[in-house]
Amino acid sequence: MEKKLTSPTVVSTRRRFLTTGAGTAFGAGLLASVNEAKAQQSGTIPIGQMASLTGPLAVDGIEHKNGLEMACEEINAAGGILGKMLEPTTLDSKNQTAEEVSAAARLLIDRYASHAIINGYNVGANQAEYDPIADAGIIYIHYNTSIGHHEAFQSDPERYTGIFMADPAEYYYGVGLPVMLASLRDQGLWKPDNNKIALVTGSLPYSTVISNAIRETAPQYGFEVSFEEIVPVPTTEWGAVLNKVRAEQPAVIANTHFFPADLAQFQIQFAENPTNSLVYMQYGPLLKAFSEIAGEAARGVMSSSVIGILPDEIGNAFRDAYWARFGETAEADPGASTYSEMYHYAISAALAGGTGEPGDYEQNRKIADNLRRFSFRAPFGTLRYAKEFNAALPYPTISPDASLAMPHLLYQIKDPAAAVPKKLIFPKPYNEVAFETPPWFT
Amino acid sequence: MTHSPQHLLEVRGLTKAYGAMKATNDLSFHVDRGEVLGIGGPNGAGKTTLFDLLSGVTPPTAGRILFEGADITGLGASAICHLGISRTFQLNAVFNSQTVADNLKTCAYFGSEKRLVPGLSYDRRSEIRAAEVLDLTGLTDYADVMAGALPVLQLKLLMIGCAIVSHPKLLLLDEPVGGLNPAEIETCAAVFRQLRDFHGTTIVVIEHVMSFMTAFADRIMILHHGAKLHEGAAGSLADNPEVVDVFLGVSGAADSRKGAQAEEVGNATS
Amino acid sequence: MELLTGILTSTIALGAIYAASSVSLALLWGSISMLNLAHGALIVIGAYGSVAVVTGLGLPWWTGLLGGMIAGAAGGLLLYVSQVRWIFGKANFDLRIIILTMAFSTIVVDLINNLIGAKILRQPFQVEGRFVLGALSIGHQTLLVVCCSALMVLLLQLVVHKTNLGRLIRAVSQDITAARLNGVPVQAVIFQVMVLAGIISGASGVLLTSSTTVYPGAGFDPLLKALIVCVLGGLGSIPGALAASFALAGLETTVQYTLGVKWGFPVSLLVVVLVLVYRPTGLFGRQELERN
Amino acid sequence: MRSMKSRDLLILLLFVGVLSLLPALGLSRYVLGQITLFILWAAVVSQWNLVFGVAGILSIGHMALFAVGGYATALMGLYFGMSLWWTLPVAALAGLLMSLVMAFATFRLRGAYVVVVTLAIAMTVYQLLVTDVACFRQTQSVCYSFSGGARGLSRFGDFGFRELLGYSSAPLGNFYLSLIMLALSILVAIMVVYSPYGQAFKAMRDNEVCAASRGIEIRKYQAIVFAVSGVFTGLSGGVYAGVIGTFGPQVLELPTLLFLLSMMVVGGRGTIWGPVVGTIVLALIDEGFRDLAAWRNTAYAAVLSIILLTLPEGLMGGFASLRKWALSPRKEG
Repeated sequence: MEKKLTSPTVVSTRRRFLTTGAGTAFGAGLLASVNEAKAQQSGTIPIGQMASLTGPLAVDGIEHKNGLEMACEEINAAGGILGKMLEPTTLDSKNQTAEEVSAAARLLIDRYASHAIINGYNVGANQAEYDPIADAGIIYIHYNTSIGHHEAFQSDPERYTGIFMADPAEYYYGVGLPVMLASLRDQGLWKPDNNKIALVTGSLPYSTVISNAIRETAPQYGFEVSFEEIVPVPTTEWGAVLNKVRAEQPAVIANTHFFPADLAQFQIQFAENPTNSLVYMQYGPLLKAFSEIAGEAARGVMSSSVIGILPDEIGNAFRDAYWARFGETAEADPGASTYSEMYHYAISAALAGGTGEPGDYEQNRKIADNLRRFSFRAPFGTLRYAKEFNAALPYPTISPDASLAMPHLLYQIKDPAAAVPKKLIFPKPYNEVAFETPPWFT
Repeated sequence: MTHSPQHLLEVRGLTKAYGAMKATNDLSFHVDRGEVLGIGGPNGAGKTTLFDLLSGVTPPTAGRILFEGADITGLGASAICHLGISRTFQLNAVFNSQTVADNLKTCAYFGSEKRLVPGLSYDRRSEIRAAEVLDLTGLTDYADVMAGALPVLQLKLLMIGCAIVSHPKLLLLDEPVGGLNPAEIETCAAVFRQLRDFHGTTIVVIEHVMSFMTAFADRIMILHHGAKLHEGAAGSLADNPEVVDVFLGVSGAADSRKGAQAEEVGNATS
Repeated sequence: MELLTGILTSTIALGAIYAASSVSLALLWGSISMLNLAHGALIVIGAYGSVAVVTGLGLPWWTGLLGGMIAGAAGGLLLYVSQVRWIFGKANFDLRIIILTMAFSTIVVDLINNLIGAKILRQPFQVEGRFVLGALSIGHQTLLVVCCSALMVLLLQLVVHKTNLGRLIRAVSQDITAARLNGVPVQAVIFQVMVLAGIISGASGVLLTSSTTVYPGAGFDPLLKALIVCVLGGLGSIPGALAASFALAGLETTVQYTLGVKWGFPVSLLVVVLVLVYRPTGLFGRQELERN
Repeated sequence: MRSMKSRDLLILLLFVGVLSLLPALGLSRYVLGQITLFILWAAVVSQWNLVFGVAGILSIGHMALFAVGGYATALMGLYFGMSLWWTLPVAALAGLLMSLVMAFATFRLRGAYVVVVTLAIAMTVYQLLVTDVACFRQTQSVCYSFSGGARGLSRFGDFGFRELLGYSSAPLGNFYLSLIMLALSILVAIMVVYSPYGQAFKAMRDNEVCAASRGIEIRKYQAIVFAVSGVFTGLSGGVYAGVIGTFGPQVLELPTLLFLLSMMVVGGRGTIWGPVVGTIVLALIDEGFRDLAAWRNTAYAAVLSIILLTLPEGLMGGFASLRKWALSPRKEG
């Protein structure tokens, strides 16, 4: 896969630089020659990925890498894309800052000549990687879960036509929560003492956007955000927040700070002296780590996801295959996303007559059109890109048709000690079990 | 208190306390123009603290310092330097990462007057003064040597040079010849004599080398526990039994009488 | 009243944790003038040591603390062997050690990431239950952490003031050249100080993560807090670090309860900066007599 | 001294000349982008070195000056739609003001206290930024805070190279702008170091009490060195924001601070060329290890440790002793 630098022209270039004695020139020259060697076509299709292989977000980054590799292996075993084999390369986007992510993107384009970038999420990238990728014209699919994608795409749909977000923006989580709460209330499953929502917001854009959306949407469904507290990331000592929340006696506590470990501490400390409030937490409780740390206290906590594997034939089959490949401690959900993105791309590219290298705008445009035209049934629902945003939309919050969107899934932790502690309780037709009043209610 | 502008420096009731310990205790004395005052005393007598107070390195707890009749108590070190009081330090206190010439230029430029907005290069006068001092101290051959790499004698000379290049009216020398051999002491002494005789600089000197002190100073003051133990003409030391007792010892007294080279009491930091 | 007890219990819990994590930093600064940015790495090593002993070997939960101490000692030893012994007393030690210890922690975090995995683990050094007395309600875990921290600080004080090693440490911290001239085996003392600091950091790692979680980056935040605490207390002063721990914890908690959680850390940082503007050597710093 | 100054100016001329020819090698956008980034880091580190290396004030929170500069540019671009060129003076001013805050906070502090307090200031700015989530402006469906919070700011405009040179050559514009910034930064460093100001700074570093007693007003010159460094660090922050196209609180995170600090210490603090050499070397190491993926940080940290363990004065100090060693036998023979 990696070519050694043995061609005589390269060596003589290096010597020439050495004799000039200027360190920079030498270094840059070396890098340049490396790029030439790497970018040579080798009859395979290079596929790139930027994922956190180190740093605090590596837990998910490793699953993103696994999902991509699993898809490539399967596709290659089935004959590749029109006979050409896929060759995935994952670069470390470390802490997912704008510089790290855009540097990795440029490297994937220039050095690996990637025909497509199939990503998980990079939270801090801030769309900084869009421009280098748009300049190269290649396909970029990610699930950054950011409303920023919509704005960036709409600012120049022509230029960003090959850039897709494979899940609904975080904003819809906030919009969806009051919808789901209202549904529980209206079905008579839950009888709230009041209409108060206590909102705890982590100081990350993801959390902030969701909290803002909850605050805006709540009144439409008869709720009111009566208390709000912003916490730094990370937060482990929740005493101050919980004391203030308890004084409110709210019907719902929504915590959008999404680190599983911090949320587990929140739940442990809440369970020590609980109020009659539903506890909804963003993302963290979906991971097994949350239930492992919080233990019994986790029972009854709710969380939601738009990229959760559905408990149906396709979803279960995928989870089993994933665990067979990477062991049962692996989290299948993040892997499912890059896996599905890759399949969707491969099919669209095959139908377009092949992949497009950087600079091949025409071919990539065909693939982008196919991605928008054909939907793909993924383990987490239907992967379909809305034309006006180049992004997936949620069901039922936005799209009333489950076959055109990704279901926004509400989970409740049923058995913290089980292999899969969370169970789907909303929406139809995916729900497996019914909502239960949390054990701490009196 | 009478106003006495004839004294260049007048110190009244100067006290510096560190907690309960008084490093300088209600000390009063004066120095006249053109005079050389020697200060002696055992380690910990408060000699260096006195210099720290006079040069503005530390503020006094009580008392007043008058220079040319003006109250300079509590002024900062740089302001006092600009008024014309310049001091040396016991330990190696030069700017190690600058050359000898640059050391002198820096001291000349910043020491001789308050620079509101310094220029981007040294003025002519500072360069002339630096050259003069190079000549006076015999450091011309070392002009481009880094100060940190100087031999002991040249280092001492540079320290003295830095103190005098700003043309101070009052020079405070803190153990200027400690650790030097007799020949080297003579080299330094020659510089001091030239300062006193040709430049009219007033000098206060702390020294343990009694032979040097008695030969050079006009008057001598002995400190003990931060207070004045003795003050008088250079030859008068051995006549005060208290001084002999706490400070000189018998052999020291003999030495001071003879004017020969004394055993160094010690140049450790007090 | 509820507010007051809330603030009080939070302060005690937080202060104990701050104290536990900052004394070893104070020890290293006070004895060998080393600003140890690998402190966070030692904390993490200790936390994983406890997990290895309890979750890995299946020993009872309370052995976790011992596991953390042993792992921390190994970490301190490694730090000594790989870095400190080569440059101690050499040019720019104070500055170089800052970046070297930073490099050391990068390597530690990477090793954990790559060999153990980035997964978040539960600290097994835990007890259930609550202690209730009227309006006062404290978790047994909090009490355990407070007691262990107090015990640890007490033991450290005993070591420093009552043992032969302590005497040598004090000799080295007062004047290294003099100590060396008087026949103190300086390198051996530094070695022991490093191991001692490792043990304390390791143990504090176990205590810290028992109220949070174990993951590779778990030491970063405590490092920052410990630095602030040590500076506020006066670098190198163990009693100062203790006082500052509780002062800072009290301030932070009060701000969290009154102004809002997000202001807790920035406000206490600002107060520390302001305190130092007026007291340049911290609350308990040695006022050194500058002599030239 | 004058000859040293001319020598350094000559080296600067050659250095900038060589760098300005780099794009002629037909570098890929990636390489050019990375070189641009490191040129800007070198500019920052050169200015940081004035405070940290030349004046010996161990401020490791210097990125706070960089951050306010970058934010000044990004905010002006975003809220007033100003051309980023016009925001640069504001960035410089912001850097200046922040530097005076730093100078005031560290006036009476020494050594490790300076290290921790400057770090604390940088962390305070960081914390205030990441917890800034109050709704300030609304676009379609999303609410943004004034400073952009942890997300940072983006889409605040650029220096116009894209319209001027077209999509494909825009990186060239950014490259040359950054190069000018670096040249300016080094030029300032040279002018300062060889002027009475530089001598006063070094005097303060070498012996503060003695410097005061030689008529150097310590606080005034501390403030001056912070101010000079602040102006150009703030300016670099502004240029950086425009060149990278996004600016967030990540520049204040400890790993970033220490990465830049290590460039200075590895190169050799207090020297003109140390920061530049350190940046080049660490940039090459960092890029060279990119293929090691998960082990990249370890490899980088290991190499950094070896350099620091063997060269107390950094690479420039190493060069100096090497030259001394190479020259000395010839003199004898």
